[in-house]
Order: sequence, then C-alpha cells, then structure tokens
Amino acid sequence: MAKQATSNLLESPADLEKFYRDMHFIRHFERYCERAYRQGKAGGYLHVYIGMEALAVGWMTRIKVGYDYVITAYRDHAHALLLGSDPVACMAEIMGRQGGLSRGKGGSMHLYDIPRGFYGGWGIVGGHTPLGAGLALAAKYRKEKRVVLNFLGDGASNAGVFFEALNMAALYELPCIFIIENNEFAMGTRLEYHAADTELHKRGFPFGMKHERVDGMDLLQVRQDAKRIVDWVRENQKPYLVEVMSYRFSGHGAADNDQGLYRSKEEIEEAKNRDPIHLLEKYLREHNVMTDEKMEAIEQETEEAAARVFEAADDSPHPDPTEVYDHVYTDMSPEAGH
Amino acid sequence: MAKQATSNLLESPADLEKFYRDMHFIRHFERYCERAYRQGKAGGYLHVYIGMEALAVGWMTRIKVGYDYVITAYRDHAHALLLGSDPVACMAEIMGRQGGLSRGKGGSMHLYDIPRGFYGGWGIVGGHTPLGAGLALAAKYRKEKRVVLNFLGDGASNAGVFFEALNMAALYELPCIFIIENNEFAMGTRLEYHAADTELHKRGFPFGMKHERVDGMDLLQVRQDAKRIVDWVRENQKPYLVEVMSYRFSGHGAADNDQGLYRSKEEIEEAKNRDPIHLLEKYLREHNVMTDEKMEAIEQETEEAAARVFEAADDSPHPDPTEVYDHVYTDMSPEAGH
Amino acid sequence: MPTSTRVEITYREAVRHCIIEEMERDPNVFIMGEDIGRYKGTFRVTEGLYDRFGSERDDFIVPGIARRVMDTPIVEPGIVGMAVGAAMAGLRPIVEMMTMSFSILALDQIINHAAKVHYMTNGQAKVPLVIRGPGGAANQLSAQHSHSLEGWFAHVPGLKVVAPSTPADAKGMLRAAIRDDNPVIFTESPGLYGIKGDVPEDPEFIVPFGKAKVAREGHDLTLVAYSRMVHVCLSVAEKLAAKGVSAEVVDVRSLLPLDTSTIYASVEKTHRAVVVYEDWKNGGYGAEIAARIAEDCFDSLDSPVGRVGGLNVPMPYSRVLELQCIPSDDDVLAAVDRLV
Amino acid sequence: MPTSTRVEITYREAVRHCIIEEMERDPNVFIMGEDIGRYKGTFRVTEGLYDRFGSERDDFIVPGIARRVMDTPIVEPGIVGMAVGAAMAGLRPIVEMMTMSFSILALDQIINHAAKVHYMTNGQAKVPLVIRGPGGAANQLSAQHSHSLEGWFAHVPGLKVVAPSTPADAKGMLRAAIRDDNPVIFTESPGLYGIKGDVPEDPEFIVPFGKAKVAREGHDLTLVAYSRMVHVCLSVAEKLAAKGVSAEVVDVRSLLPLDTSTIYASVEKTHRAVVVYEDWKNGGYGAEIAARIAEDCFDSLDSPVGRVGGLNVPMPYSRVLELQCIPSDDDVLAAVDRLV
Ligand SMILES: Cc1ncc(C[n+]2csc(CCOP(=O)(O)OP(=O)(O)O)c2C)c(N)n1
Ligand SMILES: Cc1ncc(C[n+]2csc(CCOP(=O)(O)OP(=O)(O)O)c2C)c(N)n1
Ligand SMILES: [Mg+2]
Ligand SMILES: [Mg+2]
Repeated sequence: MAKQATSNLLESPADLEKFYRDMHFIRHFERYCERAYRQGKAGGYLHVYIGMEALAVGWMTRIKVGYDYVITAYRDHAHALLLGSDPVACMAEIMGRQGGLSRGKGGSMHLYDIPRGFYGGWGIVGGHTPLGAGLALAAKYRKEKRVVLNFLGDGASNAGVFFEALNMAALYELPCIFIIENNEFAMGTRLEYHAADTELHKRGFPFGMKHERVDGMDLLQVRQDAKRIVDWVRENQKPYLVEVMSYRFSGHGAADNDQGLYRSKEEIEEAKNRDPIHLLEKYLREHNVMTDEKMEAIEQETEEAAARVFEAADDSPHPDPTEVYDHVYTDMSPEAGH
Repeated sequence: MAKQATSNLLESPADLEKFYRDMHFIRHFERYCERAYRQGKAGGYLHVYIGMEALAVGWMTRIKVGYDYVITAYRDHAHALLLGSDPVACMAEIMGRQGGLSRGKGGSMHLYDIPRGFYGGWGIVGGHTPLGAGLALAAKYRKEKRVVLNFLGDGASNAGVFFEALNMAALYELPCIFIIENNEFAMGTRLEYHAADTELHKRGFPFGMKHERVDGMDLLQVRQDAKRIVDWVRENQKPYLVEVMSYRFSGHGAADNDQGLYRSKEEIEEAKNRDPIHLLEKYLREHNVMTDEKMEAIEQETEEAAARVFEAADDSPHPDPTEVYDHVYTDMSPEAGH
Repeated sequence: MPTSTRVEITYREAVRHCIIEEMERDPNVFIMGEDIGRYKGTFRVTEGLYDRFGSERDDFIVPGIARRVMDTPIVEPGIVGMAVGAAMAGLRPIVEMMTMSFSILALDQIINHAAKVHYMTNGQAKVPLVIRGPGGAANQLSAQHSHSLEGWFAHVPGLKVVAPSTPADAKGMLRAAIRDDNPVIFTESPGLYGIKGDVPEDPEFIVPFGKAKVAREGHDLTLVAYSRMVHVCLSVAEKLAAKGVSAEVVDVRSLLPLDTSTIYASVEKTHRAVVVYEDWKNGGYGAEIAARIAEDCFDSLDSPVGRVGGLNVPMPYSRVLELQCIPSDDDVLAAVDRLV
Repeated sequence: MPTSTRVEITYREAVRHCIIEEMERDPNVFIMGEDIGRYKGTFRVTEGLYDRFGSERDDFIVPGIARRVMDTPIVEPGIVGMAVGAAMAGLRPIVEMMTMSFSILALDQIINHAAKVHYMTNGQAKVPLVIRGPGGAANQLSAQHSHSLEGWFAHVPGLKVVAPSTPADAKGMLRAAIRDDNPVIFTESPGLYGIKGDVPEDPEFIVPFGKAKVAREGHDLTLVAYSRMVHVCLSVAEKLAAKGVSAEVVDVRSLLPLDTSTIYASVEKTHRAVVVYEDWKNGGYGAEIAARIAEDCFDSLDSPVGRVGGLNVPMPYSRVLELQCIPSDDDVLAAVDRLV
C-alpha cells in the first residue's frame, strides 16, 4: 500500500491521478493513430502530440470547458480529447468514418467539437491565429468573460497573419492567449533556422502585449503558469503571448521517416529525460501520491482504453458516397456531378 | 551680402544649398502634381510628400545612387526625383504620358527607374517590403556591398508580410534598412488607432534586429542618423529597422477632401512649426549660410523649374492605344481583343 | 413581391441603408474594415454609421473604436480571419474591403477558412459573413487596384457570390447576404455607386440569390452580364433597337448559385448569346457561363456563343490605355456583329 | 528535335535533374523554399541539392542556410516577395511551394507583384521567377491541401502557366521555365512524381511553351486534358478503343500561353470534344478551353463540348468521399457516352 501522500502537494491526489491518466491516454491514443496510419486506416497528414502532453493537459485543465474557446492547428488530437470529445468520435474522424466528429470530412488535421468550444483543427500554418482573435472578439462584443486559448506552432509564429492578429488583439484588448507550442521544430526545420531570434515570446513586445516563455514539460509548473495567465486574461480582458517550451518526440507527421536529417538520436534521448510523463511520475513517487504498481496499472488501463477506442472507431462504417455534397452550404447543395 | 558662414557647420554651404533647393523643388513638384490632379491631367490615386521632404532628402543623399537599391510604396515622387530621375519623365508618368518613366503604364503610384536603382513605386500597402529584402538578398548572393533602402508607411508596418520580411532579413543577415516613414496617419486612421504600440521601431526587436526611432523633420539630424545607419549596414551587412518621425501636411491623397474627420486645423498648424523647410531655413539663417533674399530666390527658381517640368510633361503626348499590349511579357503578346 | 413604397436612392445609399437596417434589427450584425468608422469609408458607403452606432460610451470596444463599426489596421488577412472567428462564435460580421482588389491578400482566409469550415465540421460551425466592397476598374487606379475577382470567388464551393447592378438589387441582395448563414462575396462597382433607382422601403425587402433577371426583353439575341456591364448591355440594346435588332439583356446578379434556367430560357428564345464581363477575358467567369450555354443550349444556338471581356493585360494607368481595356458599348456591338 | 540519348527516369528525377543542370549552368539560378535543403523537400524533389551546392564554407548565406538551396521559414508571401525582389535585381529564383495549395497565401505577391512589374515599368524590370510544386489532390490531404490552382493563375496576364504530364515534358518545360524572363507557374502533381518515362539527356533539351501535344491519335472524339488527367484520358482512350471508339488525346501542357490550334485541329478532325480537369468543375480553366472550342469550332461540332471536372465541394478527408471528387476513368467515360 502507498504511504500517506505528503501534505505539501500542489494538487489534490485525485486531480493528480486524473492528469496522469489523461497524459497516458493521450500518448496511447496517439500511438494508435500511428498504428492506424501504418495499417492504412488513416491517410493524409497525421501529426501526434507525443512528448507534448503536459502542455495541453496543463492549459486545458485551467479553462472553463464548454464556455471558453479553444483553437489550434493540425496537431489537434490532444486538445479535442481534453475538452471531453468522445475519443471514439475523434479516432473515427482520424480514420475518416461516419462515427467521426465530422463524419470523416475533416480528418486528423481538422477535428472540431463546437459544443465543447473546440474550434479546430486547421491545416494552414498560422492561418487560424486571427480566427482565435475573432473568437475573442465575439466574446468581448457580447460582454462575456470568456478566454480563448489560441495554440500555434513555433514555425507558425513566423507567419505574417499571426502578427496581424497580435496587433489587433492588443489594439482591441481581446481576451486571447496566444500559446506558441515551441517543440523546437517546424517539420524538418530547427528553430534557429526559421526564427531570427529563437525567443519567440518576444513577438508580443512590439504590441505592448504581456509575453513570456514558460515550461511545457513539468505538468505542475505548466498548471501553475496556466492558471496565473488564464486568470489574468479573464480578469483584465487583454491578450497574452506565451511561449511554452516543449519537444516533439515523434516525427513531424506519421510519414516523417527520416528524422536523421534534422536531429540526432542522442538529442531525442536527451530530450526524453524531460519526458512529461516521467517528470510527473517522479513527482508522484517523491510525494507518495502513487505507487509504481498503480502507475503501471494506469498505464495499462489507458492502453486498453485506447485499444478499445481504436476497435470501436474501426467498426464505424465509411461515409456513404452521397454524403459528399452534404454541408457545403447550410441551405443549398452545390451543383452536382463531374 | 551674406555674412561669413559660421565655421562649425555640419555640412558644406554648397551641400546645404543643394539640399535646400531639393526640398523646395520637391514641394513645388508635388504642388504641381496636385494641380495636375485638379485639372484632370492626373487621375487615380495620387499621394504627395509635402511635409516629409527632409526624410527622403536626408536618407537618399546618404546612399550610392545607381549602386544601392531603393524601393517604396505609392508615395514615391520624392524618391525618384532624388535618385536623379528626369523630373519631366516623372511628371509625365504622373500624367500618364508617353514621356513618362513607364510611358504612362504605371502612374503616380508606380514610378520606377531601374538604371538608377529605383525599384518603385508599389500600391499594395506593405506588399513591397519583402521585395526590398529580396533586392538585398540579390546583393548578398553576389557578395556585393550594396545597401537597400526599403521605405514603408506607419500603416504598412502592421502588414503581416512586413514581419515575414523582417524575420527573413534578420535570419539571412541581409543589408536592408527598413525605413518606416511615420507620418502619423494611415489614410484617415491615426497612428494610435491602427498600432497597438505606437513605437513602431519596436517591431525589429523580436528578430534581434537593431531598431530605433529617429527624427525626420530636421534635415541635418536626418542626414546624421542616415549616415550612421547606412554605414553600419553596409559595413556589417545586417538589417536595421528605423522609424522616422514625420508628419503629412497634405491629405492622404489628392482626393482626400475631408481631413477634418481625423485631425484638426490646429494640429496641422502646430505640426507646421516643424516644417522641414523652415527648420532648414532657420539653420541656414542662424549659421549665416544664406540670406533671406537668396532663400527667396531659390524658392522662386524651384517654383519656376517645377512649372517648366509641368509644362514639358503636359506637352508629352498620350500613349498610342496600341501600346496597351506592350510589355505584358518580355517575349510574347497576350491574346488580343475583347 | 409585396407592394411597398419605393424611394429613389443611389446604389451607395441602398447599400448603406441596408446595413443600417440590418444592424438595427440584429445586434449581432456589425461592420468592420479600414477607415469605415471615423473616416466614413473611402467611397463614403459607411457615412453616418460611426455616429449612429457609436454614440454612447458603451458602444466602444476600446476608446475610439466603435464596437459595431470597427475601424481596423490595413491587414486584410487578419481582418477576414478575425471576422471568420467572430462569425463561428455567433456574430454576423460585414467586412468592407476598401476595394475588392485587396481581397487578394485575404484569399487564404476566405477560401481555406471561411468557405470550408462548414464542410470540414460537417455542419457544426457556420460562417455568416459578408465581404463587400467595390470591385472592378474605376478611373486610372492602375494595375494593382482595378481587379475583378468575382470570377475567382465564384469558382469556390462554400462561397456565395453576387454582383447586383441596380440600387434595388443591391439593397435586396445585401439583405439576403447579411441574413445568409454562409460566407457571401458581395461585389459592388465603383462605377455604380452614383446611379439612382427606385428601391422598396420595406425593411424586409429581399432579393433572393440564384435568380437572374431579364433586365430588358428582346428576341433576336441575348446579352448576359452582371454588375456594371449590365448597364453597358442595356445601352447596347438601345443602340441595337435603333438598328432594328431586338436584344434581350439578362442580369445574372448571382454568380454562385447561378441561375442557368433564366439564361437558357432566353437563349432558347433568341438562339444567340453574348456574355459580357469586365474581368480579364481569358479565364474569367464569363467563360463558365459561355461554356454552359454552349453545352446545354447546343441545339438552340444559331451561332457560337460570343464573349466580351476585359483585355488580357494588367490595368494600365493612362486613361487612353485604360479605356482600351474595359469593355465598351462598341466592343459589345462588335461582338454582336460577329454573331448576326 | 535533336537526336540525343534518352534515359528512363521518374517525373521527380526529371524535375530534379533539370534544376541541377540549370544551377550548374547559370550561377544566378537558385532555389528556395520550405524544408528543401537539409530536409530534401517533403516530396524529395530537391534531394541531394543541399549537399551538392552547400559543400563549401562559402556556399552558405549564413551558417546552415545554403546560398543556392535556401531553406526558408513557412511564410509563402514573404518567400515569393523576396524572390520577386531578387529576380528584379538579376537573380533567377526557383521557389518550391511545398504544395501549390499554399500559393494561395502568396497570391498577392504573385499577381500584384511578380506578374505586373514588367508591365508597370514598361519593360524596365523583369521577373525571371519559377514557382513550382505539386498541385492537385493526393491521398486524403483534406480540404486545405488539395487545391488545383493552375486555372486561377492562367487567368492572370503577365504569368505563364504550365502543367506537364510526362517526365520528358517536365524536364523540357522546366528548363524553358527557368530560362524564361517572365514569372512561370510550373504545376507538378503528387500523383505524377513516381511515373517513369524516357527523357533526353541533352542538357539543352527544351520543350517550348505554347505547344500542345497529341498524346494519342484518334478520329472519333477528342479528349483535352493536362497534368495527371492526361493519364486518365489515355486510359479512357484505351477502354474506348476496346469498344471500337477511337479517341484522340490532346495534352495541353501549357495553359498560358494556350495552343488552341492543336486543340482546334483535333476537334475539327473528330467533331467532338470533352475537356477534362481535376479542379472544381465550376469556373475551372476547362471552362475557358470548352468555351473557346465551342465558339471557334462551332461549325465542326457534332455534339456539345463536354466537360469533366472535380466535384464542386471542398475536398473531404475520407478516401471514399475523396474518390468521389476526383475525376476518374468512369466519369470521363460517362461524359463520352453523353456525347456519342
Ligand atoms: C501555409 C502552409 N505552409 C506550409 C505548410 C506545410 N506544413 C505543415 S506543418 C508544417 C510545420 C509547422 O511547424 P510548427 O508551426 O512548428 O508546428 P508543429 O508541427 O511543430 O506542431 C509545415 C511546413 C502548411 N500546412 N501551411
Ligand atoms: C493591402 C491594401 N489595403 C488597403 C489599401 C488602401 N490604402 C492605400 S494607402 C493606405 C494608407 C497607408 O498608410 P501608411 O502606410 O501610413 O502610408 P502613408 O500613406 O501615410 O504614406 C491605404 C489604406 C492598399 N493600397 N493596399
Ligand atoms: Mg513546431
Ligand atoms: Mg502614414
């Protein structure tokens, strides 16, 4: 039996277990995505979140789910799962099935769950960042107190439209948190080859926007920073630019088979010393929150849960060919036929 | 007769006279442009440089004409004139005549004089800024020591593509000076309504680029700053972002008849206390470089010169209708006819 | 159509009145764009809106920026992107493009974001967004400011695209656009703002999309056009009438959806057609219309479907050259001559 | 054409070899784009270039960025704008678009800057620029990554637009593109990279623009296509032959300039035509080609000019749905059936 958890815990044991479970589940889910891709059950571009779990878990657990708005790029599975989207619907979407969040029309890069405040899921690098500012504008327009989490990649942070969004968000004082998920790579390009100054949070400075670089690997640290910043933005109704330092353990996408072109095996191993799951395990262990057996059990349970999700999604039928015309418009069909 | 010029002059009397003459000539030239517009001899959009003369004179007199590259937006008359473009060809272009720099194809917004290193003359706000970086890239690619003056407006400094250009110029260490002509307005929008932080030079900061705000009204100060910065960029072959503070005495364009919508008469009068021509006159007077009579004579000579330019341009015939197909391509004609 | 009083107003007023009426009706409708507030819009379409909707302290999003008549920086991609986000979250933005030429900068936002999200979400999110402004050539605005882009937009599934030619259609179709739950490209023309016409005062007056209009009846040939070119065609029809040729003019009005039945009915009656558009001839949307007529009315056609478009050159500045480029009465008359 | 040894290589290799040969020939030719250097390009077209042109210290513009194989940030507008500036100053950039879909972001730079400056300067400045990359659908890339944009580009005066379908044409036309003093849009297709064909080894082998090619001779009807759809048409022609119908296939290759004579000569021989393109059917460039055939071959046509295009929907992710969208053999066969 576990010893008594130490009393100076930063989070309740129940919460800690939940986060631990979530991180494991995400990682297993992503591994099943990669499997789906290898098996030809998923196609196109597919990007997993392995190594970055603490980032999404830390931030997404600090907002009001279903009230606040979340938007991100194509590396979007974790965000949907953490907002409570049905994992089977997520996986089915990734497999392009009827049971998917968008009945197979979107795919891995385009998950959406609007009732949960999840606005996607976008494939054009940087393209969604003004949309996030627009979500914040809507909230401010209606005099609500929502907060928007507007995630983007380090590579996306060079895109012109991102700077346009920063300026407008600052000019109009929109409650939008721009979160640069700095995983050190834009596809095969290392940070220092795409950004003239690698401290990306500085991009908030010219707009008088609060900005800082924070950690994205140590969940408890992430949770603290996230709370502080989400609270500040909700309270002050002004934007914030956060650069969260992380690392991409997997290839850029499921098809990225030649990682040696841009990083060494040693570098990956080195980065894995800060594997967010291990860091949390260390904490759980040191603070007697959880035994190793329990941790192993959770790891296994989440693996099995992900496996069940995979199977259930795979049972979902492909869309009917006639569905191709549905939802091009809200109120009419496009002209049909070739 | 003038007293002996004081000995602590910043510039030679001959140079000072030249600058004074240039500033007057530009102002008269622009007034004739406005007249051309009123008389229906010029059409479309036409933007004059009145009030900003010291800026262009100061910077353009610090580069190697015909070797260095210059590019700007649509408020481009002064830049062409200062590079030595034939004023009649400039005016004729503005009137859309055969004698124009582009035989009437470009117009006021699109002056070009490539042999003199003048690469335009562009109408899309912010759109030309990466082109300026590209000019610098060409120079660096060929291992030359050119410098590029890449002028843009305060309004243009919000455009996404400008930030993309900044990042690339810094990343590749290009000898490009981005010069924000901050005349406090973007059309009818005051600086503080379009820029979240009105210190626009800060936009260089996130890219580790040297950046500063300098004056654009006191010619001698402008010349000093320009020399220092041009020399630095030529020497170090790295980019620089300069925000030059100026003020637009005229309307945004020749058709801007309702300036009361965005500024008061008093504000304009106040700004005119720093009229660059008057500031230079004050210096010339205080340092005994020139008598009032001489100044008046120059003012009159340049007026007459501008008048002659106007007449000569107006004598130039309109293009022949058949010219419409010329130069769409270097080597073929587009398909003709309606 | 309900009988209702009509007033004579300009195209510009028709657009403005409709915006005001819809903003008064629905608090989620707002307008954003460059210099549209304090400066009243470069073409003065939004004159009066800033005062009307920015009269109380509460009406401002931050000091100086009216919440419902939002002045923006000059950042078309950012503006449209922001509008798309706001629309997804339930607002109904109208974006004024200072000129539609600048929408080129925002094409990614329009095509990849606005037009696709309803589909990509399988109907979860909608984008009730209107992008409007003057499209086409004016008077010596040169190569970068004289684009006709409606043909490009009409190529994009997920968008609706309209280009009304009269004040009444402008008002009725703009209302339809604002109430539409899909992104709508609403093309005005700088040359039309000043024209006058009778417009129903009924604040519910709507001209639905997807219905072309016979602007003038005739039986010898059909001229098919939209936006300002309708007026060129009407003038040509007048000239042809003097020569004893009776031309029917079909005002397409709505490019996407396109009302081919009205066009075909006319061609099946007249057996001859010329499609007229201001855009560059090669690859303009007139090609689509002509190709359809040629295919679907094959058996009715007595001569090939003619086309008149703008010259295939960047717009030159010189007025002499510019006038070469824009289709004129004479160009249409020449095309008719080739036909009959 | 000069007799010269030919080798069998893939389309991908044809593109790569041509780039290498031209870079070796002319020191002003260089290539820039996202992940094209160290990462060799996402479609591996630029494999080997970084090492070849970045082997000496002097070959780098800054450490890690090869001067002639320039890796860039993900900023399509900035990349193209920079290339336009470099081209005006005398270099000859080749810009790789990771996929042509992303060129939507750079349209302002392409259309307002690259395509117009030669005209606006009245010939003072030229822009010898090639923008190339895979265009069209691949395999479940979804709505934002599956665009066919060549039709839009072919609408723009000042651009040249080509879309070769074979390795030989790819190599010969890319050489023509690189040596052209005008901006050229060079569309490849992800579906073509792997196909093989005989390609002349002659480093001066050029396929000039503006010449269509009869890819297969026939006399009953003409199929007109470009890029990957040529292969669909060839396969259809094979199937039709089995049914005793002899189809001629015209490979347009060059959309702007367009070689109408070769197309018309074929239609005047066969009296029937179907234009096939992968782009959205409505408003695609196939409409222009069809409209021209219908107008200019009016008297030779025995039936209306058919068209086969992609479905008018954003590209869905599901493979089942995606396959609905892309024109297939069956779709072309059905169009032929409607005709004969
Ligand atoms: C405008 C645009 N250009 C290129 C691409 C291709 N692309 C997809 S992801 C990617 C890298 C983006 O890196 P980053 O923003 O750091 O996000 P990460 O993948 O690391 O999460 C690239 C180049 C794209 N999708 N959109
Ligand atoms: C992309 C784009 N949007 C809008 C315009 C219309 N426009 C022309 S000039 C201008 C104001 C630009 O102001 P600024 O950059 O400060 O330059 P200034 O006129 O003060 O020299 C605007 C909005 C344009 N030309 N291009
Ligand atoms: Mg990254
Ligand atoms: Mg300004």
